[in-house]
Parts: sequence; C-alpha cells; structure tokens
Amino acid sequence: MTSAQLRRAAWAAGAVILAGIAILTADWVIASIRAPRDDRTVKALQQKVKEDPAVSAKLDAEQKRITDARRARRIRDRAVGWTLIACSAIFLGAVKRLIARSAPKAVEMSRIAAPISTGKKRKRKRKTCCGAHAHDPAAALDLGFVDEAVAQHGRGREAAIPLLQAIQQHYRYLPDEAMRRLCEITDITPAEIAGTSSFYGQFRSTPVGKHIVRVCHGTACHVAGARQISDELRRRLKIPEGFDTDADRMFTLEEVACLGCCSLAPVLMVDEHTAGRLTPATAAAALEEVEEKEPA
Amino acid sequence: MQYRQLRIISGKGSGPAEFREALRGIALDKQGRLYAAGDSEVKVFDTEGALVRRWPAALAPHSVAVAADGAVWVGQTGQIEIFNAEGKPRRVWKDGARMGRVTSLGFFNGFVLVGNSAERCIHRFDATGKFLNTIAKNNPLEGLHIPNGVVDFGIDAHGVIHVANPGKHRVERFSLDGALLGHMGKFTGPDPTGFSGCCNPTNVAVAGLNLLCVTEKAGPRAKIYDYAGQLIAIIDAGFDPLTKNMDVAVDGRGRVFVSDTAKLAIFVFEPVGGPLS
Amino acid sequence: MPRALRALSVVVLLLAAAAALCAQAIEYSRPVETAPQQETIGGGYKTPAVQKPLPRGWWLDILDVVLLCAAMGASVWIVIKRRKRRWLVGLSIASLAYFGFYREGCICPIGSIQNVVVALADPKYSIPMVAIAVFFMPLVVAVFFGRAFCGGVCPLGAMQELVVIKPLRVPKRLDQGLGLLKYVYLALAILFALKPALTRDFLICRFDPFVGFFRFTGAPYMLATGGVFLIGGMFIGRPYCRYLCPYGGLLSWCSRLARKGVTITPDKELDCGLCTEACPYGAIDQMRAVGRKCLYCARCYASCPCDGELAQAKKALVGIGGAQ
Amino acid sequence: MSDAVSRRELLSKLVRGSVLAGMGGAALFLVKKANGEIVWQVDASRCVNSRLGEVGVEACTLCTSECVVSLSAVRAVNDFSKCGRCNVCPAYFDITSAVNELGLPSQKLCPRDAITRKMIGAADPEDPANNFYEYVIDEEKCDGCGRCVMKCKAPLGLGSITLKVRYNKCLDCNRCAISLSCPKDAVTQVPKMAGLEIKLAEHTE
Repeated sequence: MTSAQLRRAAWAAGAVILAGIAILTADWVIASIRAPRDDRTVKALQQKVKEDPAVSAKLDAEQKRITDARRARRIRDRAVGWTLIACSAIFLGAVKRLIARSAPKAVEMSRIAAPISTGKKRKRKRKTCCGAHAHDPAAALDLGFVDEAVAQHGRGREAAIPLLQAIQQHYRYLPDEAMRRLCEITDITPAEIAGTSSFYGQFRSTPVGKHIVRVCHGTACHVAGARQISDELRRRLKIPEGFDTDADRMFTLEEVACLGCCSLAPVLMVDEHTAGRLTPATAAAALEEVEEKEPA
Repeated sequence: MQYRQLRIISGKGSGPAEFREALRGIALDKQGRLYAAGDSEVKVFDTEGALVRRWPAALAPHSVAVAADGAVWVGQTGQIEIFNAEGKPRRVWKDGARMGRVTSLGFFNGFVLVGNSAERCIHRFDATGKFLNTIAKNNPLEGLHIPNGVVDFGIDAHGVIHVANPGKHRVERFSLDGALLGHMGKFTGPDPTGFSGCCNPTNVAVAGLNLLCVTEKAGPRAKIYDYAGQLIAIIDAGFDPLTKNMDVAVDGRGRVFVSDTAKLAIFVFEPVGGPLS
Repeated sequence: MPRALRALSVVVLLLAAAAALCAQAIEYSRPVETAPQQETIGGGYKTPAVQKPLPRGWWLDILDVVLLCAAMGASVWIVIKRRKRRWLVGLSIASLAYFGFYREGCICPIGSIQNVVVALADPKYSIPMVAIAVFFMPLVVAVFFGRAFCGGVCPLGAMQELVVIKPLRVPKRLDQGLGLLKYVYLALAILFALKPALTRDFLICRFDPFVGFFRFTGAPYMLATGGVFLIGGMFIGRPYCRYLCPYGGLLSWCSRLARKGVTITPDKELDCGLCTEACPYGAIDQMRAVGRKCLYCARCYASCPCDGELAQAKKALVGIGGAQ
Repeated sequence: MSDAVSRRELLSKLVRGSVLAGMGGAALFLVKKANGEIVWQVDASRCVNSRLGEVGVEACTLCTSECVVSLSAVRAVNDFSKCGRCNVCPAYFDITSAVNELGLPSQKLCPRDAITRKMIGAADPEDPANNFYEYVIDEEKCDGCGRCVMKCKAPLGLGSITLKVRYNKCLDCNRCAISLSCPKDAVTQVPKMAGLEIKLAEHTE
C-alpha cells in the first residue's frame, strides 16, 4: 500500500470512528430524554385503560414500540461497537505504518548504521548525496544496470533490498546517481532507500576500498586510546575528514562500537584479521602486514 | 343499603379474649353467641362481644360450626373435634381420606357437610357419620378452583349449598346430592358489581332468605348480593390490607360478622334501618 | 462489675442485632398445597420444568485458569526466548478477544486483589477458587520472569498496547510521581474492601476503565474514562498500567526479584540507544531494562539492530548476500 | 569479588524463596477458606416485589435498570409447583384495566409481553372460558422488572413468581450493581448450591 492509500484509509476509518461515537452519544442522549417521556405516556394510558377497554390496543402498541425501540438500540449499539473496533484496527494500523514511514523514523533507522559510520560522517553523507564525491567516477557511471535490475526484480517496495543488493554487487557501492535513478523508475522513496541502505552494514554509499579496517571504539578501546589509533591511520592513509576510503581505494576505515574482545583493547580488524593491544605505531604496522601480503 | 360498624371483637394480643397468631373461622349459634376458632383454641363471645368461655383444641383449627344441638364442631387437619356447648370434648372424628383440611362445616336436616380444601370439594355424611356423596367434584377441574386454599360454603333454608369458587369468580349453587343448580357473579375487574382480583370471592355465608354475604381479598371487603347476583351493599371498613380468607357469618337480625385474619379481630356490622330480607 | 456490665451490653447488642435480623427476613412460605397440581388437573397435563439457567460449568472455570497459564507461558516464551514482537501482538489480540470480549473482562487479577483482601480479613467471605488462582499466578510468574502478565495477557494492557501510536517521553520526575498514584489507588481499594460487608465497595471494579467496552455497555462515566485513557494512550504508553493499575504495583514489587526477564544483553549491545527510544514506557534506563517497569511488549527487541527480528532479518540477508 | 556476588545471589534467592513461601501460604489459607462457591441471588423474603406485607406500593424495577449486563441477569421465574393457574392471573393481566368482551382484563401487565398463557387440562363444557391456565415466562424476553412478581404475591396471588438471578447471564461481579442500589439489601451472595434451590427442590421431589 502506498502512503497515499494509507492516509486515505486512516482518514476514512477516523471519520467512521467519529461518526460511530457520535451515533452512540446521540443514541444515549435520545434514550435518556425519551425514557421519562415514555414512562409518562404509558402511565397515562394505563390510567385510561382502567375505564375503557378499547385503549388497551393502544397501550399494547405503545409498550411494544418502546420495547422494540430499546431492543433496536441495543442491537444498533452493539453493531456500532463492532464497527468501531474494526475501524479502530484499520485506523491504528494505517497510522502506525504512516508514522513508521515518515522522516523522523528514517533518521532513527540511519542511526542503526552507527557501527559502520560515525555520526559526523552520516551528516556528511547526506551532503554527498547531492554534491560530487572526490572519488566518485560520477561522469563515467553507466546507469543502464539500474534499469536492468529493476526489470528483473520489480518496481515494488518489497524489491528494495534485492535491488540495492544487485546495485551494490555491480558497482561495489550504491552510487548517488544510481539511487536517484532507482527512485525515478520505482515506487521506492528516497527515505526508504536512505533507511534501508544505511541500516544494513553491507550497503555503502561511497566506493569501498579493497580492505575494510574496523577500529573498535567500544568503551574499553576508547579508554585505551582508540581515537589516537583512528587518527593515526587516517593520517597514514591520507583520508580527509568526512571520507573513509583512501585515494588508492585500498583501505576503508570504519569505526565500530565493539569487536567483542575488550581484553585486547585497543583493537582493530583488517578484514578477518584481528590485531590487539595496539599503539598508533603498531596499528600502522598491522595495515602494512596486509599491504605486504597483497600480491602487487 | 348501608351497613355501619357496630363493634370490633377480639384482636391481636396475648389477653384471654385475644388471638396470638391466627384467627381461622367464626360461627354463630341460635342465641347469637359468636364462636371464634384460632391459634389452638375456641373462644365464645356473647352478643355484646364479651368473652364467655374459651377452651383449647387438639390441633390448630381451620373452621368452626355449631350444630343444632348446640355442639361445637371444630374443623382441623385430618379430623373434626366435637365439643359440647360448654366446651367439654365429646369425640374426635378422624377421616384422613375425606378430611384433608376441613375449612368449612355445615349442617342441614341431620346431614353433615364437610368442606375439604385438600380435595377441593365438599363431603356429605349422614347423622351417624356414614359417607353419602361428594359435592363440587364432578367438573373437569376435579373440584373447586381455590388457589387461596379455603373451601367455604353456606346452606340456605332450602338445603341449597352456596360455595365460593374464587378461581372462577363466582358463587356456585349445589343441591345436597351434588347437582350444580346454578351460579352467580363474574369477573368485572375494577367494577365492584362483580368480583375483582385474581380469585374472589373467598368466603360466603347465607345472609337471609334471598341474600348472600361474601368476602373478598386484595383489597379486602365484604359484599351483600342477592341470589341473582345483584349487588346490594359493600362493606369496606378498616380491614387490614393484607387480610385474606375472611370468614363471614350473619345472624338472624342481619348483623354481619367478618373475621380479619391479619388483625385477628372480628368486625361486626349492622344494617342501617333494620334487616333486609 | 464493669466486666459484667460489658458482658451484659454485649448480650444486649447481640440480641438487638438478632432482633434486627429476624425483622429483616419475613418468612417466605405460603400454604399453597391446594393450588391445582399435575395429578388433579387432568387432561394429560404435565407440569413444565422451572426454567433454571445454570452457572457456567466448573470445567469452564478450569479452562479459564489453564488459558491464563498458557497465555503467560506463551508471553514468557515469545518475549524471552523468541524475542518476537509480532507474535506478542498476536497473543495480545487473542487475549483481548478471550479475556476481554468473550469473558467480558471478568476473569481479572486486578479486581481479584479485593477478593483476596476481603477473604483474608473476613472469615465469612468465601472466595472463588478461580479468583485465588488468577490472583497468585501472575505474581508467581513475576517473581521468576517479570511482568509477563502485563504484556500479551492482560486484556486491559492489550487494549492500551494496541493503541500506542506515537508515545511521548514522560519526564522522569513526572513519571515517578504519577507512578505513586497506583499505590494510593491500591491502598484505597484495600481500605474500601475491608469495610463491613454491606458498605463494602469494590473500587477497582467500579472504576475499571475498559470493562464497559468489553461488555458494550456501561455507566457513561466508565465509558468516558475508558475513552480518555485510550486517546491518551495513543501518545502516552499505557497510562492505566503505569500510573493507576494497582495490580501493576504488586507485579512490579514481585518483578524486582525476577532473575530472568527482558534484558539488554551487555556483550551484544551497541550502546546505540535505539531500544531506549523504542520503549514507550520509560523502562530502559541507561541502556538497561528496568524489570519492575518493563511491560513485556518486546518493542526493544523489535528495534534492536543486534538482536530480535531486525537482526534475524539482517542475518538472513547477509546469508543471501554471501551465497551470491 | 566472586564472594560478594554469590552472597548477593544467595540473598536474592532467600528473598525470592520467602516471598514465594508467603504467597503460597496465603494461597493455601484462602484455598482452605474457599469452601463452596458463592453466587449472587435475590432473597425473595427481602425483595420488595415478593416480600410479604408490602401492599399498595409500585413494583421496584431496579433489577432491570441497575444490572451491568445489557439485558438484566435477573428474571422472573414462575415456580409451577406453587402456581394457582388462575383464570385471571394478576401477573399476566393488569387486573385494574377495564374488562373486555371476553370477560377478561383488556390489558396485559408485562411491558415486554414475556408471559404466555395457555389453557391446560380439560375444558369445563359448562363454562369454557373459566379454566386452568399455565403461565410460562419467556426467559429471553424477561428483563426482571418485577411487576409480575409484585402482583403475584399474597394476598392477591400465591407468590409463585419470584425474581431469580439467571446464572448464564450473571457475570458474578465482585459487588453486584443491583445489590448496591437495592433498597432492601435483597441481592445477597449465597453458596452456589443454595442459589440453585429451585433445582434442588425439584430433585428431591
């Protein structure tokens, strides 16, 4: 369901709920006004019937009418009650979905990307959505693959993840142009793309280096000087502030919350290889190890 | 025709002339003395309402009657206890089958008539106590329709039995051999000319040559009708609203004695301008 | 002498009470044996049986208790083992349907507080077995697993749980202050229940906000308060449960002892704070679940990137990615 | 360190154990007391509508209006063993209404027309309009207003109709809303078996 449909459903259900409550209230008010009046009518008729047997039919009719009216009210109220429950379910469901889709939630979703990219970077990343990236081979990007992928996976929201996966596999990251193209030709909104792509660790919005370096910034590592490690690596790899991959696209630097080996703090992981009890100097050495292994 | 209240005899209390819990039946003898059966005893009052004598009964009485020889018959559950005029017990007549609950007694020409509310009918015996026949049983209802639990009847000078059949809102006339001669009265709702309520009249007494006195419950009152069912008078004074099955007796001068079963008192009324007959 | 006087006064008082009692109950029996009976009416008439609807069978009572146990077990299993918010919502709806709408809100531990109190205090009061079971079982569960009853079982809770749309954060001070209200309510309810039999009042039942909805009828003030709680509940998570429910007070005491419960696993956590944000009840304090406040809604698991539904989805996704 | 932790654990275990034991004890005490379930029932000897001695008052209809169930859980029950089966039943007819051409009151009493009247036994050929009638109260229609109960009681009727709680509807509230407003405190909690006395009486017959 699209947002517009949801919005329409919510409005309609809300209107029905209000109408139902209005009916119930009106019913109650009318009943409480009517009851004493009916009582009076019946009493008067009962007095009359003492003299005139002909009034009996009228009294019978009156009592039947009152009984029927009360019964009808009960049935009606019950029906309205069930309608209210059904409409409340629709209303709540629709509103909850709408809220889940709205912008603040997307920001929350992107927060989940915290282990992958730091807060500062996230801010920057949004900017890069529009501006050109230094490493970005924007001009050379062939968007034909996006169309192909859409043709293969479909245009619905449910296809978002497979599409992103396909695009990531093809380009090795999620280029902005490709994302824009994706938004144009599918039902997927930019917010959804931002939410999904920033949530899952496997999606990247910038080109990725050959090796991923995860520097632990958990409490223990932080205390043990993780910041210095990160800074030293940035300096070494000449990665400017706001970016995470060096110019050679060899290393991509990540700051993660915890690598789960606090006793080795400070820790980093280069791909699957872990190095602990680091100092700025040994950290650089750990990278060099990998560099050396690299068959140049 | 008008009645006025003459006096109230007895009442609820523990005095010798008063009843403690129940007042069931009343009867008059030839001298105009009043016999009242209640609690577990019989009390006799003179014409002025003063207590003459009292004596205990074996069981709680349901009814009382005075025979031609002055003997006092007291109807009880399963039996009739017979005393002489002074209150000396003479004998107890037991007949479990025919005297389930003796709520009314009558005498005519040596016959004894016993109203049995358990069977909802009247049994006739001869002077020796031999059972003769059952009256008011041969209808599809197998007896009188008496939700109130009392069979009450009166016998007029010609030997016609007038029985209250409250469920049918009428007084029925039977001959001594049990033939239904006729009936009077019908349900008329709030209109007092007929019988009101759910089951009225409850009790009946012959009040002269062509007159019957009946009592009703809810609301309690006594009424005088002629045999044709014409309402002559309504006596409605001072009864307890809860009273029912008010026994009634009428003396030779047309005075009406009505027992209030809630106040446990006997109301005596006298016709204004002399008896009517 | 004074002792004799006292004894005498007691006797007099007792006699007076007895007299009053006798005056109250006028004998209700009438001589009706002369009313026409089947055998004297004839015509093949048979007296019809008196219509006499019977109470619910005892096995239905047992079923209620069994269902309550099962629902609590399911709640614990879903929240602690499976960590699935969706399943819990399903359980909530089922509980709401059965304990709420079908049983019309009347197998209710909240109200049973009063029965238990009266039964403890009044030697003449006879408490139904169901009420005893219904009162104690959620407490026992709370001692081991926390307030499993509140999430997914209690129909009042489920009703509010389902209407939560956009929970606002209640300032901590205010939250604590309002949280005291339920103890005041509990004390009042006990006080009123302890009154002598005729003046006894069951406050909790009388001001139960949602029972009117379950029955589709009720005093207007009841329905109105219920409506206010529901509308308020869209923006403040479960206001009745947190601030007024007296049974919630008892459960929160018991759940302090619980060893198992909703936990934020320290060795898996990311300190991202998403769970704190997701919790509408302010039950996650400094990245740790507060058992006595936790209402077992499993929202924190649902929002966790490391655990629960999202993480499982992620794992599956990574698996797919790897295969390719 | 580990010593402290274990001590704390022990302490919490102790507290938990004692709380559980306390609850178990209370539950046991209560279970011992829960001898026989209690249900709400209308005491006919107190109810204004059926209590002897109340005459000239209007029927009390609080059982209808106060019950939390939408159609009151209280209803009128006719005990047939006591019913007089009158021709003119004051609970079926409004006996104060004018008489119609059939010789019966023109108006029925029940405002919901819940009582049916059926002739039973053999008809009296001499007077077919006067007979025994059976009065059955339709449980589904009756809402326990008590008007018929008021009219059926002595001295007018036999008091065979009384108000009873219908258990299939009654929610057994902790405090019955009717009992709160009953002017005679006639709605009381009685042991379940005593509440079913009509049924038991029938069984013993």
